[in-house]
Amino acid sequence: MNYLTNGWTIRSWLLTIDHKRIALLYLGTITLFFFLGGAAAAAIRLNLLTPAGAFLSAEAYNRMMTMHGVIMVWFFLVPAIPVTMGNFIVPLMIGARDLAFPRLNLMSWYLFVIGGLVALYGMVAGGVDTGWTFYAPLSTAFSHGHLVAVAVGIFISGFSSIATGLNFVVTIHRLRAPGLTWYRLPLFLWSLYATSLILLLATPVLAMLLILLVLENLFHIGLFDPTIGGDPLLFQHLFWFYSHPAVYVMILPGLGVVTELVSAYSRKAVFGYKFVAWSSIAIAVVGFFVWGHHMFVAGQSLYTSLLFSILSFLVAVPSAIKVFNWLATLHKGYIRFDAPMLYAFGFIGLFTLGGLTGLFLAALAADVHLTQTYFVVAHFHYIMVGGMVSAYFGGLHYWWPKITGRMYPEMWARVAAILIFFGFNLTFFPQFIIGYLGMPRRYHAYPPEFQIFNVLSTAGASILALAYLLPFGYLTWSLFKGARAPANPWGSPGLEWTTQSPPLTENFVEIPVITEGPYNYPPREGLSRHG
Amino acid sequence: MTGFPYTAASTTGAETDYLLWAMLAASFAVMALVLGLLLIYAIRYREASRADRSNPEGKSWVLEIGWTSATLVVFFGLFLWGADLYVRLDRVPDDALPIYVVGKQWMWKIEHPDGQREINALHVPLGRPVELIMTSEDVIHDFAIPALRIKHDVLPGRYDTMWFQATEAGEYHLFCTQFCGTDHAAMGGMVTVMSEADYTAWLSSQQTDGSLASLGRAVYLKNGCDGCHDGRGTSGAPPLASVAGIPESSLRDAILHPERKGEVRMPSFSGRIGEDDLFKLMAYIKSLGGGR
Amino acid sequence: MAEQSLEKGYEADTSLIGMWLFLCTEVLFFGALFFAYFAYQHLYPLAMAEGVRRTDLTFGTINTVLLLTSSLSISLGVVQPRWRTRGFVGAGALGAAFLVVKGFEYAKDFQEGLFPGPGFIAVSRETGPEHIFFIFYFTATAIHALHMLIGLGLITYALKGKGSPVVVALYWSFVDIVWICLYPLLYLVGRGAG
Amino acid sequence: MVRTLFFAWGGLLALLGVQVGLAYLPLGAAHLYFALGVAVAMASIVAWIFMELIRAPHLARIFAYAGLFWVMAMFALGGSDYATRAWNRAMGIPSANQLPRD
Repeated sequence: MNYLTNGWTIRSWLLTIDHKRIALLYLGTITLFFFLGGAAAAAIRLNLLTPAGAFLSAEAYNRMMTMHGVIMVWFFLVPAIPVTMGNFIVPLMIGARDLAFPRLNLMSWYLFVIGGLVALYGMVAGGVDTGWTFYAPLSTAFSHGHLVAVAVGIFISGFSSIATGLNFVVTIHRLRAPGLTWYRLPLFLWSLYATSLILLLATPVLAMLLILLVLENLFHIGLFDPTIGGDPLLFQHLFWFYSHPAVYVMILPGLGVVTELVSAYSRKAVFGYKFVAWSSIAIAVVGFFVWGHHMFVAGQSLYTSLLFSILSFLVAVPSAIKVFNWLATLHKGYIRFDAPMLYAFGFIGLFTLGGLTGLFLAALAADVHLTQTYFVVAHFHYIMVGGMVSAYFGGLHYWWPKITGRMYPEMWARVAAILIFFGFNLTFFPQFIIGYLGMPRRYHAYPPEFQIFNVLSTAGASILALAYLLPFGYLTWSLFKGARAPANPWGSPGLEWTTQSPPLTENFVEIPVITEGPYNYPPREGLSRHG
Repeated sequence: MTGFPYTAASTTGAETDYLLWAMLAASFAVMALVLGLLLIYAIRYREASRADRSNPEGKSWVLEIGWTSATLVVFFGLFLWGADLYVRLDRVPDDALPIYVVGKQWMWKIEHPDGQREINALHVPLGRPVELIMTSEDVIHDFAIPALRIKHDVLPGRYDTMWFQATEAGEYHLFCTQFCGTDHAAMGGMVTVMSEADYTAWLSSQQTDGSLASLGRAVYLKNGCDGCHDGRGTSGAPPLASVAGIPESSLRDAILHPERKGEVRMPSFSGRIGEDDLFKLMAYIKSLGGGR
Repeated sequence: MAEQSLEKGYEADTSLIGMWLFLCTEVLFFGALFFAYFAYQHLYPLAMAEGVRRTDLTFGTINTVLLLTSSLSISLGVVQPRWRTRGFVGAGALGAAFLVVKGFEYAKDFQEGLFPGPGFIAVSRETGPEHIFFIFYFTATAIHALHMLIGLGLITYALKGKGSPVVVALYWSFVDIVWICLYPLLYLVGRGAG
Repeated sequence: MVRTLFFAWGGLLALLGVQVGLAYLPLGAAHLYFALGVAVAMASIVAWIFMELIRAPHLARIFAYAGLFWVMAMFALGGSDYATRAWNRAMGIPSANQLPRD
């Protein structure tokens, strides 16, 4: 008897307020959007095979590139880990029956789906040709796509993020099991708490900006129209005030998942617990003060650019602290190379490279040369795809037995992890080079001397696309044919591993009382693998 | 391959390259450290190995303070280096040759002070600072020359300036790097850096209907500016020679939107003078003050 | 649920904290609009002052008094359980009055051609883009009025005994705070000789 | 408690009067800061007394102040761009009366 078999009617799924079922509903929606965005990316890479960009017309390329951006940012990366693993694991990790506001949680899924459908309508009906950044005055006076539909779609899905953020913050504060102090919380919860803070504080600014954008588009009231006194930089300020913290929303849960994986698969407590915990909060707070580094060449005042440059260097320090602490955790550990650990190793390498190239863009003079080129594209893909998506797959595999009660096929999972790592590097490393050489972003055609690197990148993209299909395949297979999963297949000390897999609807028979910290592993001899 | 800027072809560009190579070296060192440690630990502490794992420490203030302060020091150094070069990039030398650039949806219109006009192409002399005074007629564009390691957004409704001093003759790519609509990819061309002699030869070979300043005089008269500004009038308008030294952006706002600064006696010329004519007027006003 | 100590007080506090957190997001939501106002106040002080001079101070002040009183009324309803219905009904009535007065003010504004866009009549050319003030004026008051409507819905919901009245009172008083910050920017700054 | 509510209400109306009065004094650019100062005072009265922030749970107070802190951060950093944009020589625009008169 578990939450899956507890009633299997359409109503029991569509009107459920069980955080575990809502997590599965989200998992399905997220996967759909991931493959939609991926299809747009495949079209872009195919088009860039030749300098003339023969596969897509200029108009179609612009709309495809915007669609890839909008779907990936708002409908996959921002929600991914918080709404799937977060929704499922947070109550289990803190010993609670459910989140603080279960009905709000279901509403957040419906808002996400409605927002997604409205945005999808906008894109299918004709798409938007402004890029996912919607800069004025191009988006307000010179674009002739379905901007209003896409903006309304994102606006609605924004409230789904706010609802999820609100739920997590209140739950982690108020519904912890007796004895579970803040410093006994698993670090995945610290990173989700920091993510929720950003979701709560940044998304409203995006909501207001989208209202102004739609008003400007419908009534041409001239707020961002420079010919009648409007200031285009105001749009950029408000946009990046949301969008930079949003990229920390995307990566922070990944940092949390990797901290859990590194500790679980080296059977060792996380090194420097307090530093890793508070570095998540530091990233969330300082992440709000750095948005100006997107506007170094946009005509922002010189003195403000200096201020934002120093703050952007500061925000990189907590991430460095996390990487060093992971390495110190591995020291003197018992490292096992299961699939999630391969994803974690890939994450550490790629996230570090992504972070370092971010420093290139924070240094003012270097940014003048590198911004708006493929160097920036490679930088954020290293962190988003190399970092965030690897952590998403790592976490998905790590908690798969707990979510579905089935074990995934280990060999296939390792093959997929390695294939994804190499496909990714072949896709995005060449982009650093053509970025330094000056190939601009969002070009559907380019000078012939950049072709060799684009061909390499497209080859890599095809490997990556195939590699992403593998987990989809064998995980679905494991739902029916996978081995039955024990309560604690990895021998991890987390609270979620003390219940059965898949858990009961009410999670725990009775609420546990916590007496010691989150990462104390039983002595080495007492445990066999696959328990 | 022409236009392939492995080495920077401008004074500030060379310095930007030094910063980029230094950061690359630092990143290479950090990556070597991280990947090295990952590899060592993966082999040494794999589950089956017999390595000694006695008394593993859970935390160590020395290590934490150590690597945090190390990163802070390195980052602060990189910030200073980048900021110093950025400020120098922002200060235009006074003897720079002004070239006027108007970006419009999907082409660059360039005007030289002596009246030569170019579309999607720019000819500049070697070894002399050149200042680009840029504006846009519709959306935000970005005038980018990767070989010279410079770019700057070109916003409608205001002037943005950028300068460089080329050090190597040759042909380099010019791109628009701020997304501006359908033919964003087609909006570019070639920047040709020539020796001083070739440059003057090229200038004279171009057909021109008078220097910008003379054309500016025509715009000045056509719009009746002389009524107040010739000093005869009683309207208290400043003689133009006295405002010649004011930067172009200030002149532009004073001409197009005087009312925004409380100047009620001068009518607003917004919408009555196009961007090209405004550049000519600027050149004319500046020529009255004996040039810069 | 038995063994988990979710007695009434703890759960009430949780919903209180949840509402304060939601109000935190609303502060950022309106904060973005105020940022746009302060940006244009810096760029075009004269144009914004001209805009303020063209709004109707009497309507604005009446509305402010109405809203302050309705916030008092709902707080009384929360503090004194026996005055609960009277407090909430009073707050709702005053809120409705606010919206009626706002309606008249909008009608007057439309006649004077203050709505930005093609119909906008710029009185004096000497001060720059006056319409920008009215973008802020109409957007802010429209979104505030929308929040008032949601507040009225919540009040009727609380009057029917469902939901927690304290949380509804918090939301209502917050909407009052938003108006307190809007009032000077729309009706006072720059109105005098300056 | 009821008495303090009425007392606070009286205070709010008084502050409103002060605010309107201040608007007609010739303060020039300072109008904005005086008017906002009074508005902040009124908002604090409503928040502390009407919304009982004083007796609210510790956490609620933190979230209230967090909202204010982040909005101030947006105004400070975003505002610094608008404030210092005119300092840069190229953007500098002298106001009309600074232009030399003949």
